[in-house]
Amino acid sequence: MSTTTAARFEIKSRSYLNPEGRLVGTPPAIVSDSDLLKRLYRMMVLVRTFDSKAIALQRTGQLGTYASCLGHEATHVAIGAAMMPEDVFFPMYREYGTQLWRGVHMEEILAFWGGDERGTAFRDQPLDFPWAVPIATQTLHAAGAALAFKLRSEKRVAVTVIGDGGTSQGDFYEALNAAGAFGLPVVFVIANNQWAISVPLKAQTACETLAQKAIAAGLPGIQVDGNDVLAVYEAVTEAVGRARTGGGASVIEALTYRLSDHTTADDARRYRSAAEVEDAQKKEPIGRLKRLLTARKLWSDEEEQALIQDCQRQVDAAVHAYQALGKPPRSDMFDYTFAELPESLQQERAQALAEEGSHHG
Amino acid sequence: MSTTTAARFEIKSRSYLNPEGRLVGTPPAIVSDSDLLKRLYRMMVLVRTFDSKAIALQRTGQLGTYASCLGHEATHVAIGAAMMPEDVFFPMYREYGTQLWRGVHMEEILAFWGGDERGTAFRDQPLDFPWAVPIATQTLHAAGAALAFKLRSEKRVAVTVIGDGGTSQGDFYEALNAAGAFGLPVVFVIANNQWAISVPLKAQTACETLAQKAIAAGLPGIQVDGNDVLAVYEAVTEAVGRARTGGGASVIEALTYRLSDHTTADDARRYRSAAEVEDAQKKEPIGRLKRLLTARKLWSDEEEQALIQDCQRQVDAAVHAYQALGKPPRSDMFDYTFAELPESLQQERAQALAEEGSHHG
Amino acid sequence: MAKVALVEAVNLALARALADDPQVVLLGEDIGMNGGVFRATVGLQERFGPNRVLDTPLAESMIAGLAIGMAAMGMRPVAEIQFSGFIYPTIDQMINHAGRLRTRTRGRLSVPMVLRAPSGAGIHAPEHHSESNESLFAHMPGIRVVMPSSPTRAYGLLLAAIQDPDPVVFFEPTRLYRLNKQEVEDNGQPLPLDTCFVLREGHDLTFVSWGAMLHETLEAARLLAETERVSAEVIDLGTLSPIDYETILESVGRTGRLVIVHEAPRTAGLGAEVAAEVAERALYELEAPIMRVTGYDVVTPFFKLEHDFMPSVDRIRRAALQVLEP
Amino acid sequence: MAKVALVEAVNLALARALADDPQVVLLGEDIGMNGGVFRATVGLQERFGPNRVLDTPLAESMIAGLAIGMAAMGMRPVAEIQFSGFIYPTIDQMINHAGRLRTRTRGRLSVPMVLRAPSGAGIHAPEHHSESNESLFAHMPGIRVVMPSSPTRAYGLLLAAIQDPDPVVFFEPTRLYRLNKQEVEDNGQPLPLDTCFVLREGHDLTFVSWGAMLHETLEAARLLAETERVSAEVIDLGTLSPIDYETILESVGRTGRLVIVHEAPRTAGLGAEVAAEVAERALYELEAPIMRVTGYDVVTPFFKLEHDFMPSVDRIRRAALQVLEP
Ligand SMILES: Cc1ncc(C[n+]2csc(CCOP(=O)(O)OP(=O)(O)O)c2C)c(N)n1
Ligand SMILES: Cc1ncc(C[n+]2csc(CCOP(=O)(O)OP(=O)(O)O)c2C)c(N)n1
Ligand SMILES: [Mg+2]
Ligand SMILES: [Mg+2]
Repeated sequence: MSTTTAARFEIKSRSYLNPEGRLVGTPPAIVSDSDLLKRLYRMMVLVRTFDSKAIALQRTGQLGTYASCLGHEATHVAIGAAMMPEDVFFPMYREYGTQLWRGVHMEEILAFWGGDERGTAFRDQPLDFPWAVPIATQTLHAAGAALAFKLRSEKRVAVTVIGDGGTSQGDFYEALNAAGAFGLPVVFVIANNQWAISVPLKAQTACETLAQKAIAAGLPGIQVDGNDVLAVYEAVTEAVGRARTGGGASVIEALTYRLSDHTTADDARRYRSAAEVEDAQKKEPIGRLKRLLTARKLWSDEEEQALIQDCQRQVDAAVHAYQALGKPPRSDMFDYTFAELPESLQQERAQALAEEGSHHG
Repeated sequence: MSTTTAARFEIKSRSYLNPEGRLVGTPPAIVSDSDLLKRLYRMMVLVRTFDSKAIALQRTGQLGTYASCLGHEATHVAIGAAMMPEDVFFPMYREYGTQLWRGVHMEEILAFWGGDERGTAFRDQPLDFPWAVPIATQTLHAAGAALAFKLRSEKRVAVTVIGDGGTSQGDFYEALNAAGAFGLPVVFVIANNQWAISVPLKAQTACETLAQKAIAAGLPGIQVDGNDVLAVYEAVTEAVGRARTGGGASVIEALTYRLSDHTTADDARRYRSAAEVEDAQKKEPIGRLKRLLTARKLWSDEEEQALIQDCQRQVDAAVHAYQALGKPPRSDMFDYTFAELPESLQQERAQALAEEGSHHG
Repeated sequence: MAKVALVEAVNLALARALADDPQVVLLGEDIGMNGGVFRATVGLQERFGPNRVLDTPLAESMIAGLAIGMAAMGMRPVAEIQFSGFIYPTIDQMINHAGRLRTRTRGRLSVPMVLRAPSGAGIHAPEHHSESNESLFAHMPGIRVVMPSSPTRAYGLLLAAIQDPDPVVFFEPTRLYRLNKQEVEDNGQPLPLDTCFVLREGHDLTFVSWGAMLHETLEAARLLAETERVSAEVIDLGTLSPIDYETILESVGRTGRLVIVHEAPRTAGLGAEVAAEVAERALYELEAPIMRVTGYDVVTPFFKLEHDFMPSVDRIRRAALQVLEP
Repeated sequence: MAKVALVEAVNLALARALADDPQVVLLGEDIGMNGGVFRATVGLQERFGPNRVLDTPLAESMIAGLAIGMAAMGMRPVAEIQFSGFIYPTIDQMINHAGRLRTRTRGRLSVPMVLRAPSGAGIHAPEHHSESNESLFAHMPGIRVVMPSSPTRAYGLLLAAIQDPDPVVFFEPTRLYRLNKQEVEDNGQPLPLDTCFVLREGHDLTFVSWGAMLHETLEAARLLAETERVSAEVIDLGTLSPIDYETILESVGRTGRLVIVHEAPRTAGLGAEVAAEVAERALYELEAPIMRVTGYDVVTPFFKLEHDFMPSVDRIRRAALQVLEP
């Protein structure tokens, strides 16, 4: 025969909790785990409280440029919830929901954006990577960690998040391909928030879905409603489970929307319409989960009030801790460059400290 | 609905001329163009004659490391034939069939592998890029050239070739994605010869086909029998035509086999079985085209004899021209670094020439 | 003639080049409707259209590679890298192709592209946004490296870079983007790429610096004159590769003392190159050791410590006093 | 004790490290069944299995990135880059991550990886296979750069690089891979990464060089002694970053003359760094200009001209005579 079919692929898309907070189709098991649903909700509210406070700090000159996670809460928090403590997370730069779930502290996040390396020490989360600002580079670290797990026969999984813009980078593709070729326990979550700063998805790629990027590496790819915490949780749980049991890597595209400016240094009104944002606002993740909880009588106004107060308190405490940090010692700049400071750096260090001692810096 | 289908893809595979030289299915129009068929055949024989001579030169210390194209002749020659003169070709390093078709001279190819930049001057082919040894980098140049054509509304197409190993590089993927995003007139041909030096395809990627890499960029991808000159010619002609008329980029995976060592510096017996090579030998492209021509009474033993002699004569002439080249002047090393030599380089140049004049180099 | 800041001078030069030469095309991330994250390309897409000012997908190796292909086909692409720490993926394309397509085609093809990139610390930016990496590019044959230190020079040098028949990496010191305004005549006149600029004449010692550090260097020179009666010559390298050594050697020949100031880490920084060349060609004219005042050999710290990393006016002044010690 | 060539010494060190530490894993292109294109890893996959010696897909940024992830999880990956011109895609991962994961986690995570790569010309190799790019890596904070110049040093320095808690870029001069054999005791003993090696003692002038150029430098020193009665000290930098200046300064303090020899292009080459530091710290001890004998500022030519590009024994000798002129 002259023409045959060499391969066929299908990208599925999943969504259970619609913007109105109603369940559609057959929801996954998690829907009956009320405790987990409430924990997810609480964390989503906490992270949003934190987020708006961080923006306020930046606006008042108390923080550097800050990347908001507004609108991404379901995706980020569900990833954290679906991972095991011994797994390792490789973030980009706005996955505070995942990080808080895994034990990173709010004051550490603030310190990072406040220009202070001490924010990367993660005192209660020794395993996870710090933020990766150079887009897509972290996906290779995740694949590398997964390779270590596989070679050492550890039942651990590396999970990484990348943006829609990030999927255009060669590193992302190289990571996917390596994950496929080596059969690695790694999960790639694409947080498709429709924009890479000012570049809309359709200018980023000719692809209809980003999940289909998986096909180029021979990996399974799936699309989920990234504002539906149930769908994200289910997809990541499945992917992490598969990875842990030797089933290899997968790609999850979580469809969400960046409701904020790209960072506080950005003004999104320059390049996108208010109407589009308003529309996206209607699909945001926290309201819909609250509606589900409320409808199921799992959540009351009193609980909501208590939660808001609790979040506020936690955020305030974090802000105080951050503000109390002060400036790190000048010597810090040298002391983490190598395990042991080489001779030439000892000299530079001594000189720098001596100069600090003298009256001008 | 909770689960929907977001996208579906299919990779087709085409083959018309089977290893026995018999036509299968409905062959493309080119099959009735006897002249073209004969031109293709002649070029395939010429390039194979050249190839074995080049290997002989290397073995006798008259050439540096050389990358043979043995087994790739149908793919390479068909690409050349399907392109227009005003199109631009971006080779990797073994597409002599394409290059000879487009006016590159055999002595230029020899000069390149003989360590002489003058081989890259392409005196009768001013447009095409020289060989790209850093794997996959050329695919971005092709996309860039296509972008220039598009922006200037020129009806020209960029065509590039990459290997199976090359498809693992980020640059390749970035080129595909750019081609999709900008809708560029570029054709990516993957010469899948099953090996990247010692790395077999299955260790390179988990993909079932390499054509499916196209899906990650939203491009059409197709697989063809790369040893079937009809199938390659048809696919490239279609793709080039589509690109020329505003239809954008495409990816063609040509399935072939590297019958030789990777280069003359390699010994493939270290990593692959003789049986595998023997098997592949049965599917090589030149014999099958000859069988078709013979069966159709388009080719006689006399013509074959004449062709062999003619090829031998041409190759010998090229070898003589190459051998007569001698060493380039030392000044050449400087003179093409910038359009005009900066002061500091003028000094280095003068010094280098003065030292050459003095008794030791 | 309006007073403009450095970033506006860049914008003026880009607009001028777009207007004068239809082969000039800008490409980069967020340079179109958004006008660039530093606003260097603001208004240009509106004015010249989306076929002249292109937003690209997010991939730096791609940006460099596309520009090479375009340039080889006769265009004059001016590509923007968004922040200094994201230029590294271009290195392979720049060193393996941009800098050598001319030589590896015996002059048949060439790469008249410009790669614009921000450079340096001091603006309280996030991680990876404050690097100085000019020395990596200065080591690449076939590539010019340029860094302006004022609006006028930004305008003239950028025009020259765009008109240059070979690849130019053009670093823009972000700290100077809005620091001072200057009258810039938008006259389409390029400045030469083969000469340093003497920003201040003097006879006691020579400062060589480039980019944003000239700000501190000039201030140090002013203070030295004011408080120590030291007359310092200040040379702006301008084109960092190939270097115009004549100007430097002539100056050091007069002053006998050289202090080099740059922000990048010390080891294998470009200051070493200047010092080495002077130590070879003018050793007998030197009356004191050549000093380098540079960033330390550490990762550019997050912004709380960035000023502890960058050479301060005081460090520069003290180095000068040290080489002036009898 | 067998006499082995440099490439065999590399193989011995790799085997030793694989045997001694289960966290050591080799990865790279064609290093497994094929044993590496230069045969540096021959027999290792057979001996240690495919979980210790991994053939990777063809992607250098990936190789570096995977190694970083593995190293951060406590492994000791030793990654091979196949030829010198293909190391550039690793630069982003090396400078933005490998060299700074320790500082950007306050010591919580670290990257004890080795990136092995061939270096230099002189073996009649194809285009892009003959580059010398050590200076780019020497400019990166948090990364050690090492280049051995003999089988013994290759063995000891590679073991040290693998044991080092921080990233090391380990350049192997391909021209020396099979040039000379030496007795190498496979005793698992690392050599220090914080010191130069004095290969020849002398009192008239100091040569500083590294990698394959030491071959020509030692030959020049021998000729100078034989025909000119000049006693030249020859220092092998060994670890190119951070540099051990004590040894160099001590030597220049005695000889008063310094000639630096390297193969990489001159501008912003690592020779500049050595010259600059000496010109700052030992100017008053210098009795002659510091000379650099280097590759020219051109693209490494195809092999017909590679010996015209590389410093020859004669160029080195003449530079020495020049600094010795009264
Ligand atoms: C390699 C690199 N290039 C450019 C940037 C500048 N930059 C920061 S975020 C961003 C857009 C990222 O978009 P996306 O991947 O969709 O993630 P999002 O910010 O939307 O979550 C860009 C271009 C960067 N950080 N790294
Ligand atoms: C960036 C880069 N890395 C490594 C190499 C060394 N190398 C040359 S050819 C080759 C294998 C290429 O395999 P493939 O892409 O399948 O092409 P083929 O040689 O089989 O035609 C390798 C690894 C290179 N030339 N460039
Ligand atoms: Mg996005
Ligand atoms: Mg192949």
